[in-house]
Amino acid sequence: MTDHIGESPRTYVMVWLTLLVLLLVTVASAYVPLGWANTPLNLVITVTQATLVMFFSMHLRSAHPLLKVIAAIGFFGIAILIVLSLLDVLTR
Amino acid sequence: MDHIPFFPERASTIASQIDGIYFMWVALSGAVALAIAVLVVYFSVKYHAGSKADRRVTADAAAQERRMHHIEIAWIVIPLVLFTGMFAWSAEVFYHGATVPPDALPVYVVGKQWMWHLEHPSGQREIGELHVPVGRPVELVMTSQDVIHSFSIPAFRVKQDVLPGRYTTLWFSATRPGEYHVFCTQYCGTSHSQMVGRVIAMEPAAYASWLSATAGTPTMAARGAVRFRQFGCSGCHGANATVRAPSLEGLFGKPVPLKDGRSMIADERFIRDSILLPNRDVPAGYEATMPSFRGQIGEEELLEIVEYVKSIGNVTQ
Amino acid sequence: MASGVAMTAPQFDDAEQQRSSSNLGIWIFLATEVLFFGVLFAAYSITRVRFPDAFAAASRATSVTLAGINTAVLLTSSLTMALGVHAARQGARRALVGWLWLTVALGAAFLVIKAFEYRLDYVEHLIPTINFDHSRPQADQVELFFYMYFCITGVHALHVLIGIGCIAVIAAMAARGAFSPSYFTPVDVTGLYWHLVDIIWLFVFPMLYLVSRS
Amino acid sequence: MNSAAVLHHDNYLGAGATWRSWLVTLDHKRIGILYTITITLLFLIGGTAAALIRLDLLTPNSEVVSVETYNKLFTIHGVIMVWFFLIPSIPATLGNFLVPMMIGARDLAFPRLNLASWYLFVAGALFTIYALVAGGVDTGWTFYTPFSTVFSNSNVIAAVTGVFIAGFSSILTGLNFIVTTHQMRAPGMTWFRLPLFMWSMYATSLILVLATPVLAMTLFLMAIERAFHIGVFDAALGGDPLLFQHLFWFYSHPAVYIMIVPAMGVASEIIACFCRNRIFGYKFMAYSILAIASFGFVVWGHHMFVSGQSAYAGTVFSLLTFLVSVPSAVKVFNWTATLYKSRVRFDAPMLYALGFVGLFTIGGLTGLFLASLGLDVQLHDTYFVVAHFHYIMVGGSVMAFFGGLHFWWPKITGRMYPEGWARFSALLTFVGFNLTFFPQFIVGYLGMPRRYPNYPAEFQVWNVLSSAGASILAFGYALPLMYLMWSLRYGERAPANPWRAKGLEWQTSSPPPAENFEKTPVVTEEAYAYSDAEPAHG
Repeated sequence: MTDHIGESPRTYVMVWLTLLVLLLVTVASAYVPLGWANTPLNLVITVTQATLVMFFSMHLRSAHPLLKVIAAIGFFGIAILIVLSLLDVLTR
Repeated sequence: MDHIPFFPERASTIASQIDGIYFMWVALSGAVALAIAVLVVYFSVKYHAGSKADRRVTADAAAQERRMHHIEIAWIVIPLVLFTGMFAWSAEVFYHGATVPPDALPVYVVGKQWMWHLEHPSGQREIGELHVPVGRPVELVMTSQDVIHSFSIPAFRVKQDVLPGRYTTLWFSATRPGEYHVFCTQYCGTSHSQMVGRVIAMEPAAYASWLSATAGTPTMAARGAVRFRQFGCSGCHGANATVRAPSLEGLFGKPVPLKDGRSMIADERFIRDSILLPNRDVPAGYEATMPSFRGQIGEEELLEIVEYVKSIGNVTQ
Repeated sequence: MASGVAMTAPQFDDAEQQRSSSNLGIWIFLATEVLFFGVLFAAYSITRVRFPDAFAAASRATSVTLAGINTAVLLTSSLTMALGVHAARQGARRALVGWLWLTVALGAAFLVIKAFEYRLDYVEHLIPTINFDHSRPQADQVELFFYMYFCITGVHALHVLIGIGCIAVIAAMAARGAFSPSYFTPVDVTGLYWHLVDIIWLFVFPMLYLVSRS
Repeated sequence: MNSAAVLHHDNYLGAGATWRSWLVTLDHKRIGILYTITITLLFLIGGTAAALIRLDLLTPNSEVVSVETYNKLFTIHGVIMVWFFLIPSIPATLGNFLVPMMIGARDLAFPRLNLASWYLFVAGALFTIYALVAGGVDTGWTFYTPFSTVFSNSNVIAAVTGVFIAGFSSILTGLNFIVTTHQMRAPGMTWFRLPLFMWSMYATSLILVLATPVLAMTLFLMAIERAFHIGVFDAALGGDPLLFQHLFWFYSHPAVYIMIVPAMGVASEIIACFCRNRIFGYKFMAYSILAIASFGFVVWGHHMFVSGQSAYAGTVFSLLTFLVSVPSAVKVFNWTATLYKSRVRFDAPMLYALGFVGLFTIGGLTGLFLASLGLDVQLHDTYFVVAHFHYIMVGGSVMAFFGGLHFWWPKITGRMYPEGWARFSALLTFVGFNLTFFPQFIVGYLGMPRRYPNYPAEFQVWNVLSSAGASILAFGYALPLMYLMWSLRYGERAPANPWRAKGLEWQTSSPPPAENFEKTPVVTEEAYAYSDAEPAHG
């Protein structure tokens, strides 16, 4: 279940640099007038960042599939909560 | 007590439709419950531990397995089909109940702990009582001054929560003259169970004479017109206004294009929100300069202004 | 335990079973954390959908600079934590202790910057019920934004604080030689928690600070 | 098997009788007993409130208690029964005792966490009882805003703090069970050899873990809003009171499955054992438990059909609700089919289990009435709803809980309960229950709203019937309490496997040794491998 090996320090540093670059991109993109697309773009970048942290820093990449499911299930639950609540709020 | 009631009075057009679904479920679930009970009893007797019933099963395990799968799939699919049908039927009735007929007679309702305040467009105000004509759709436009209430008339099979900060509506068309219970069905505090009232459904002629007997107060729209000046609305929205604000004549029920490209229908809710949250949905061509009247205006005054805007909306139609 | 050898609890067959149980347990716990914060995000999102303009205006009143720096600080602390876990796996005790204290320092820096940010909010009269300025346009809805802002960042800061405490304890244990390459589950588990706190912030940042900056 | 003859000090009960040995125990079996004692006390509090409610409803005008007191009584009843009795009932007592035993483990994966769960539960219960007794709470168990945040003058914050704390107990128990099920199964115990009770515990744990955080945070937001007079549920600021209802029911609908799914597991064990038959459609039963647990998360809006929720959302939630009812129907059919070509015996656990099937069937079928959009308009917030969920939670869950308690009583205590009294109280409960709650369906369709101490006189006859039934039901619940206590001392000593049941928990002595099994069992056959050739038990 947990036979993760971990990553090399080099990988951690690379991931960290990527995360910082993505941070700059997301901040910069927020100042570009894209209309409705700003927020989705920010969220896509955030999800990418979160995935990087989970896959590398949290060793999910080499983890048992069960852990991947559990890692996703919380986000999935919240997605259901938000989507079905919005279904009401937006169609009232 | 002269008789034991098994079934509520049926006094509106939608009541029989809802009863139809009810009886269908009573029949279906009665049949299912009975079938299960009969089977349980039958098996219990036949296969009682000491009995000599035939318990042999086929030696062919695969055939046995297949047969079981067929049974399982049958009792997944049959309920599914049945449920889908019942869903469609009950949804259809629900939509019928949720769609207010255009010719409905409006009555405005404000719920507060622990009474119902009702106001007719022609000016009559009632507390805990609602006079309505038989044979004509009546629309209740409802809001709450404090907590969530719910307006329920079991004999009409209607019920709708009444929320603070928002208008909800329900409609019915009474079919039988009489007096019927009104209950608050959303728990609202200490005297929740005393927040009751009655609907008095009357023959059209009797209703007309009730109207004229209780006439004399100014109409809601007239009172709304007074409020309209009193709160200073006319200063900007009136005929002689110098400030650039949208004219409200002929507005009601029409689509309003908004500054951000959306479009909304100018219904009761829109008018209410425009008074209390004026900067949220700004009409195209205007600036967000109107102050909010939140906290300065009571629910009943607000409804009178809505009715006034409604009345000048219909004038130019 | 000081020898750094795992004590297998009696209910487990072996150290491996114990380790994978802890790992599974912490991941389930992290899923519940996601749901905790998710409620706040749901409440925020649904209110924002109803008042997009007010929320946009409110978001522009937050300090994107401080929050941006804070994001970088937290990402860096995540790196130091990951390197700490790596050191634990290698059995490098000094490096482990060093990385852990560095993580604590970065976490503390995050909280200090956060405090400056809150002070700024106070100066600008943005704190609901305490000194909120009701003269601004759509004040009620802007206040709702700041209510959610303080709920979300406050609960997050609490998690950072708890994380700092845990890491400090782990660092002290590590200094005493409590861990070895065959047993460092507490380091691993604390690390996972810390990364999750980081991930939550990755969502907080754009959702609260980057609304309608253009 | 002669292990019944083990010496007293060899079993887990003999490991020490001091208070300390119980209060710091890490043994899942003892923690299960701690829970049993705690929730029994809480059940008595909730039950007393129910008795007073039924007494007051004998007459149309609230004559026994004031309306304020009535409102506090139904709040006490709801809060205690939901969070401090039903939710922990089967999982924390029987579940705690049986989960490790059924999979052949020595304990749960995290025994300390398990004990911590119990302490959290007690702390939460004390908080809430304090709130309910010191002045009381009058919001109802649903805590709807803005009543709870702005208008109620009662101890709302203390009460929800208790619920909040108890929520962590739920989460930790669920987490513990999930990890245990994944990690601690004995050799040969594959997923599809798990008894259905294990499947039900696993599914329940998933719900506990995934839903409870949402409740905790929602109540947190609500308490903040009450304390600081600002929040997103407050319509006066443009907030949305329906948002609270969405968040609340996102938890509270799955919470219903936390209460009923374990009961399904218990019933499956008992029915299989007393039919001496494999559960019909075992895999379908396992899948349907998982289906119920997961679909349960997308149906919450059916509590809000007349709340002001949009009609579109209502439609979607109604359809999804019908879908979740299919697996429940499948379960009822499968239990019935298990009787086919079986060798049924009617010991008390079986009577309880059959009672469960009957009451759950009625509860489930009336749920379909409520899922129907148009019809729900008439039924919502009436006694029809009250009757429906009592059929599920009390008729279903409590019936199964009592059945399970009798079934595993010999294993837990090493003593047999008195069979005659047990059969009698099973029947009494069934009759009393139906008399109490069936009239409420009728008075509900007539339109009688819930939470009404005063009601129109024409509803009285049904209320009198219901209160009469409640007094019978009270006996049905009080009797087992008495004779089970009696049996602790005077009951016949139980053999290791009095029911000749399958399942690992029956392969060890009664009561089991502290480490459950002398040596880790190896599983070689499927669950419920009752063989036809066995002679009937005399």
